[in-house]
Amino acid sequence: MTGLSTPTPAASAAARVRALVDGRRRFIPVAVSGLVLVLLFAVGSVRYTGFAEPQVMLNLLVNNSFLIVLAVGVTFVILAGGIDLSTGSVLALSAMICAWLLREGWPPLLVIPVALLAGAAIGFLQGCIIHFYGVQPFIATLGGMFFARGLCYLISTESIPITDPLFGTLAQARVPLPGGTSLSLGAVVALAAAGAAAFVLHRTRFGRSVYAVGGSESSAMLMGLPVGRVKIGVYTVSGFCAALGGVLYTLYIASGNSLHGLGMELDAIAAVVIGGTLLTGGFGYVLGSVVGVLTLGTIQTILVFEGTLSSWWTRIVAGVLLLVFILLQRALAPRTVK
Amino acid sequence: METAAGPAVQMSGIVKDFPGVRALDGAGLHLEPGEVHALLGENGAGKSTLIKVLTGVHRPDAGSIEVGGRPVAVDGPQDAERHGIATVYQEVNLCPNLSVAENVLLGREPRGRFGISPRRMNRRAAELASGMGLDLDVTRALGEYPIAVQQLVAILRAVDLDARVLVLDEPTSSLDRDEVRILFGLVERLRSRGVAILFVTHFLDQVYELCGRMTVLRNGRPVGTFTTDELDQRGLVGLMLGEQAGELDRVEGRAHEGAPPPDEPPLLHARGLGREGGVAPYDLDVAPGQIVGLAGLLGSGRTEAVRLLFGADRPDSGSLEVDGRLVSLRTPRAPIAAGLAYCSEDRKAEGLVADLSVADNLLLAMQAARGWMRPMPRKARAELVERYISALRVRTASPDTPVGALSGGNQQKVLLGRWLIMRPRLLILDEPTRGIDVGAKAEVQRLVAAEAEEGTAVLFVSSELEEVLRLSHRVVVLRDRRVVSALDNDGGLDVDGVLAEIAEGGAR
Amino acid sequence: GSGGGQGGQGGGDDTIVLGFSQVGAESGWRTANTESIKAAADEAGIELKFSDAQQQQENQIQAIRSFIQQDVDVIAFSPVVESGWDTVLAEARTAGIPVVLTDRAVETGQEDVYETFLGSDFVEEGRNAGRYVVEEFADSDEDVNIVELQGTTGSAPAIDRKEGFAEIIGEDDKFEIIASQDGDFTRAGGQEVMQAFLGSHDDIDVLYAHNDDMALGAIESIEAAGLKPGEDIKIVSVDGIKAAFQAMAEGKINQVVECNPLIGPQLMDLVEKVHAGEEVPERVEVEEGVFGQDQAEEELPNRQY
Amino acid sequence: MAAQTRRLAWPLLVLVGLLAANAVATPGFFAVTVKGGRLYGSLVDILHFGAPLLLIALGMTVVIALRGIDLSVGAVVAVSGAVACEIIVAAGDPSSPGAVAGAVAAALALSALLGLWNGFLAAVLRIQPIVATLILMVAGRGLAQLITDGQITTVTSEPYRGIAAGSLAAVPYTVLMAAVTVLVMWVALRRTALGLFVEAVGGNAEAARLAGIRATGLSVAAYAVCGLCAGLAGIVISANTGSADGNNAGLWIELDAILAVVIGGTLLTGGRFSIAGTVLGAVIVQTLSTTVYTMGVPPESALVFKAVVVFVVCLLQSPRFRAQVAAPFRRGGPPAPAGGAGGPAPEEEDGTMPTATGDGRPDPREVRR
Ligand SMILES: Nc1ncnc2c1ncn2[C@@H]1O[C@H](COP(=O)(O)OP(=O)(O)OP(=O)(O)O)[C@@H](O)[C@H]1O
Ligand SMILES: Nc1ncnc2c1ncn2[C@@H]1O[C@H](COP(=O)(O)OP(=O)(O)OP(=O)(O)O)[C@@H](O)[C@H]1O
Ligand SMILES: [Mg+2]
Ligand SMILES: [Mg+2]
Repeated sequence: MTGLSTPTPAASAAARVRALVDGRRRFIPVAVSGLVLVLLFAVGSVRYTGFAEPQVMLNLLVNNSFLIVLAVGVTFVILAGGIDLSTGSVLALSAMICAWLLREGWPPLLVIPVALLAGAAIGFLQGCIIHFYGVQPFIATLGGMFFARGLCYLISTESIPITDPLFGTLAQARVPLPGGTSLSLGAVVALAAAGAAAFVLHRTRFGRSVYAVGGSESSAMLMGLPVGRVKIGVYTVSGFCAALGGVLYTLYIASGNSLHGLGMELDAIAAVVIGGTLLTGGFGYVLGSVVGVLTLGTIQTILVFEGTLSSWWTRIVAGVLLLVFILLQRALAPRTVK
Repeated sequence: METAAGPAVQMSGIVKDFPGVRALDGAGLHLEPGEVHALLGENGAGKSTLIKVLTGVHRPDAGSIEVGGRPVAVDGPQDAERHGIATVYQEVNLCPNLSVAENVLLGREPRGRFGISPRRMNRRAAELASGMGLDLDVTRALGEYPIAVQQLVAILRAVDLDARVLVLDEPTSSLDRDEVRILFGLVERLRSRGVAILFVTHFLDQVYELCGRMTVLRNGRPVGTFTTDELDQRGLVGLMLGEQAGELDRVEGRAHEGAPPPDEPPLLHARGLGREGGVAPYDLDVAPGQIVGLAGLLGSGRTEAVRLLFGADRPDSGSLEVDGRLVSLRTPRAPIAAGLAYCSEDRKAEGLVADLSVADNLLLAMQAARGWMRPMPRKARAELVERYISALRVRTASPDTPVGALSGGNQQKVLLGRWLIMRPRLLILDEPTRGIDVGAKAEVQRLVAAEAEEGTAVLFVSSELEEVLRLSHRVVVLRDRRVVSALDNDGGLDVDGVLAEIAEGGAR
Repeated sequence: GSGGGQGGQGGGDDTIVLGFSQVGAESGWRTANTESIKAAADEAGIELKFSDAQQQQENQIQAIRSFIQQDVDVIAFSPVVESGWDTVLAEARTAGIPVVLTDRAVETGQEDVYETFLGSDFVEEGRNAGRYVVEEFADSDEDVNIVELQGTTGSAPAIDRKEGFAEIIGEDDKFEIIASQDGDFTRAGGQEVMQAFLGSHDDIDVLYAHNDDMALGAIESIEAAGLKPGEDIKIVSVDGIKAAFQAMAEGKINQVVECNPLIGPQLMDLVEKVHAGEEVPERVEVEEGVFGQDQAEEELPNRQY
Repeated sequence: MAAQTRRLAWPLLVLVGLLAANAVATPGFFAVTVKGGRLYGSLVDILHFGAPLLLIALGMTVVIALRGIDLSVGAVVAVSGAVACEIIVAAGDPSSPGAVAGAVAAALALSALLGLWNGFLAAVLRIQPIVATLILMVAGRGLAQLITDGQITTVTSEPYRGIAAGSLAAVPYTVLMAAVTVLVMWVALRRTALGLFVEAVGGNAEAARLAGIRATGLSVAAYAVCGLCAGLAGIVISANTGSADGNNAGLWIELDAILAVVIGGTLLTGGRFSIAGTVLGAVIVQTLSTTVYTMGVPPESALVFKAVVVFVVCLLQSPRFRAQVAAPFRRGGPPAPAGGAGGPAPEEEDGTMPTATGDGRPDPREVRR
């Protein structure tokens, strides 16, 4: 009656398919990223013996568990229109705190919460600086990056090995899967974190507000959403995730070292963006970030399996694979991202 | 809802300073439960600012606010909602990346066992929409809808808040008469439930139809509060505009006299221009000095049609000739070079660069046409800016003020000025009078008519049929994204005639 | 021998498959190290699977895992950092693949996770540099002011070379390190930090650089300050790259403590022995020396990198 | 413009503070002498070593103003130095000015080309800038090492070394080069309409396109200029040590450059930019590292020190922070503010905050509390 009625579904099947795709437009980038990842993997399997084994695929998760957790945290921040450069350093700091406190004889069950708390606290402080004082996220978290890394150095410039039996047990713990394969505890935790994040983002008010703030901060404010809480919240989540990544990293590597996770913040951001999340905020999925991490992991695996590349060709090929991935993604999903 | 004793809202002595301007200077407001109250004033008078002070977006420099008889310090929109104040702001302030349903229900989503239930949310939003006579796919992203629909969604959101006070800042600027009817019905229902409604608009007819009392602001100062019975339209305009009111008389009635110019070869000659999923291929001729109005309902494709002409969207069929010469429509650059100008309907997203100054925004198109190598000489620049600011009566602290700090109507004037400065041969105006006050609207209409008189061809899109009829020599009617007919406006045409054409034209 | 039974390439014929995980290519020293290993593998008829970790431990762990997956005969690697290898080394042992470490050792709580370690002793290198300084200033009874250009903060060579040096000069308190900063192992870093040292101290007697590149950078700054490197300020550095010998021949560096990257032949020898199941010593030192200005001229042609 | 100068006042204050701290720690800090026909002293060092950073930050400013970002500048630095050095080494006579000029030209051309490539990916194919340039960031260093065969190539060419070591009227070439680039950028952006176009496209790309500005072309050009600047910085860095280090040259300089740009008040969200701010930002960043060296901050606390200074600079730029810091002093002082009328004091202090208009960024979209 108002002339606003949507056009009646066109008769032709083609139109119906288009309508179907249309309605799910926002999933296209993620779907395409997943597809390209599968392609990449398929090429690897054809090329290298031993590549297509189930355990190799699972190892992608095992080897990148901490990066998945990092990327999950960064997803929150990027969705809210911010950026977090401190994650790599916070990961190192968390690992460092674990190693240091264990060496000091703290009980492991106390050490882990302390490390997580420290990460969340750094994230919280960054969030406060960004929200209350209007400091640009890039700078605030760059400062946080220096700060966390600096704290690592202050704790110790030397590597601290972890000999705690509980950490050892956790590190060795394997969740058996059919076909003689298994996942490490870290990988399971990472998947759980991703699942929890997806739940929070899609099924809670906080999560939806994250998208809203990313879509338009001033609108979100005028819509009566708690913008401040959301902004501080996402950085806290990111800090927490980085610290959790650090704990997983200690399981993986059994030591704290002030040089751990150098440049990992960029890997995390790249993974998120590769997964189809827009850096301008408000658009993307946790699943995409996981796909992004697996993509980076697959590229790394291909490089390892190649086995003949010199150091510089390794880098060039890594860049080229990234390019191929992105171009394929672009070609397969035209006109989805404005 | 508690039965509040005393006024729903009482603001008095509000002062608000922005750098360089005192936006409010002792302004006040008295809202009773169960009344529809108009807030009036010319562009930049301080209406939106007063509203933002009420909802806590701006903190007043002085003055007091009482809600439901109790003094309050409103601390932001969230707090305002807690005090029972729901607001639709002037610019659409929603999240384009979220679905329509979410925009309506964000912050109070229905929850199921596993957190928010999208199913229930969509159902609820669809109910609300259809309750307002809207048939929308609520799962689609809001950004996919044109601005008018977005405005309706904003209203839906506010209405659903179930508030004691509903503030509507120019809710009807993008709507056509059917939507306005629905909105009015809704407002009436709320009013009878005892909700106090504050209504800002530049359509005075709507004020007299809907409101009981009105408060007039001028230059941030209160002029007074009147009932609609004690003050007629003319008197109201006089109060709003002050000494300039006399000018209004000149644009009452038809903007131009006499018949359209004699049949010249068309300046603009479009054949089969169309775009898949946009507007069906159409033909259009516009002669120099001719004003062609585009009429149609919301979403009928007017905007899409004119965007093709300008290369704002790339057409996938058809051709455009200007003066017999083929114009490439890959980007707007060739059409601009051929003398076309396009004033977009969405000034926030497609028109102005909010961070740049008024002067820079005014001169942007001209500078782009001159190329980067030839910056405008400082003096010529200042002169032009000065001329157009005063010609369009842009209220700004200085030409260097960022355009984003201007009131909505003044922003619209700047956008219009950008293209008038170009002295185009064909001016495409998409809703150019959206949100500008009565005085300025008359001014714009006069300007358009004057331009046409001097030989500029004009394509005029407006949701206000009266305006279209008053200005154009010819009216092109669109429906369901196709051109259905073209009518000569030679005296025999009236609003009802066009409405009939919109409703059933092309059915032949 | 090759464990596992997934039909990898290693088991069947008698070419040995060696998986080698390199730290990266962060310096000329490292590149020479890589080249030497590749050339030696070629020579020895060993099939080399090479993987570059780009200075990241997790990449290296991943590489070792994939070597296990690909069922190589022997795994060798230069650890990025010393700790954190227990898990993956245990995996290698379970798969029955022997591991040889190069360049630096790992700290581990477990026994027998690797067969042998072939590499330099960074602490000893630091001591050697210290011994030079002590010797050089043996006759002087004035205070000796030393500035130190450290390697990347937190890296093993930086920590060890600092420690070894401090241990020797600490024996006499006329030696004092008046400034010590991170020069990041690069020429640019060395140059910039040295310039700042020169600005804030005007009584520098000795420069100790944790690697040659930083020393070379520092020489630029010393010259720009109008001083003579090697005379006004004595310079001792570690590594022994060609450019450093060149500078030493020109009298700009006084002492170079060699840290030899050309371990390829020694490594292949060990790999063959390990593969054959022979006994190997737990630790094999790389052959390296200490060179002064008098040897520079004659040693220069022998420098390969 | 007044607002802009006012905004730069606080970073300037931090710079002055840093310099003063240095002067206290090192008595001769401000001394500038002439050594070997060239100005010499800590202040000159800051400018000399800060020149590459400044060059990169200038290019980055334009890219950022256009809502982009370029992570590959560090890699381009490495490539540029590698190309120049390899060509010089391969030349018959490395010391001939002709060979050096050719090498530098080739390196700069390649850098611009790499920038163009970034621009193509980011602006034409519309890949998000951060990943688009990440590709070159990863592959570029490999390319540089491929060119140098993984070695640090040393050149012994007087003219090439002269690029960094030489001076004109005692002013080091590097400083002159940076100054000239600043001037060229300023003229190109502020004396023509380019700056306006950049700000328009960065502020609202769609509006700029509809106004007839070639947004895509502009962005591509900006990336190319950024590449060129990085290439020039690469030459300076490489000439400084007379060597090309594919792995380490310009490592992490992209972060420092972005930091400099942002300290200078340019928003990462695009739009308005400030060249003067970028210059100031770059000088602050460089002074910061020099301070660490001269004051003898131990390497393990250097990063914390840097973080603290970065936070101080940022926080000082926030009016709200200034108000909060000032509040206790003001309240303690004898002329207490006339209370009563406008509510509690702290609220009044930040009363201008919500629209951020008090500080030169009057953007109604950024309504913030
Ligand atoms: N954020 C701001 N910063 C600076 N000045 C502002 C800001 N918001 C509004 N102003 C100024 O305050 C005055 C009042 O503006 P306001 O938006 O309240 O007018 P209005 O009555 O709503 O006009 P319109 O009918 O055009 O919407 C104008 O002069 C405007 O320039
Ligand atoms: N109810 C609706 N459902 C879906 N899409 C709609 C609806 N109404 C409008 N649209 C969108 O509107 C576009 C056409 O609107 P356009 O803006 O061209 O119309 P218009 O006549 O200019 O209307 P307006 O007055 O809103 O500017 C179509 O592309 C369509 O996607
Ligand atoms: Mg208004
Ligand atoms: Mg329209």
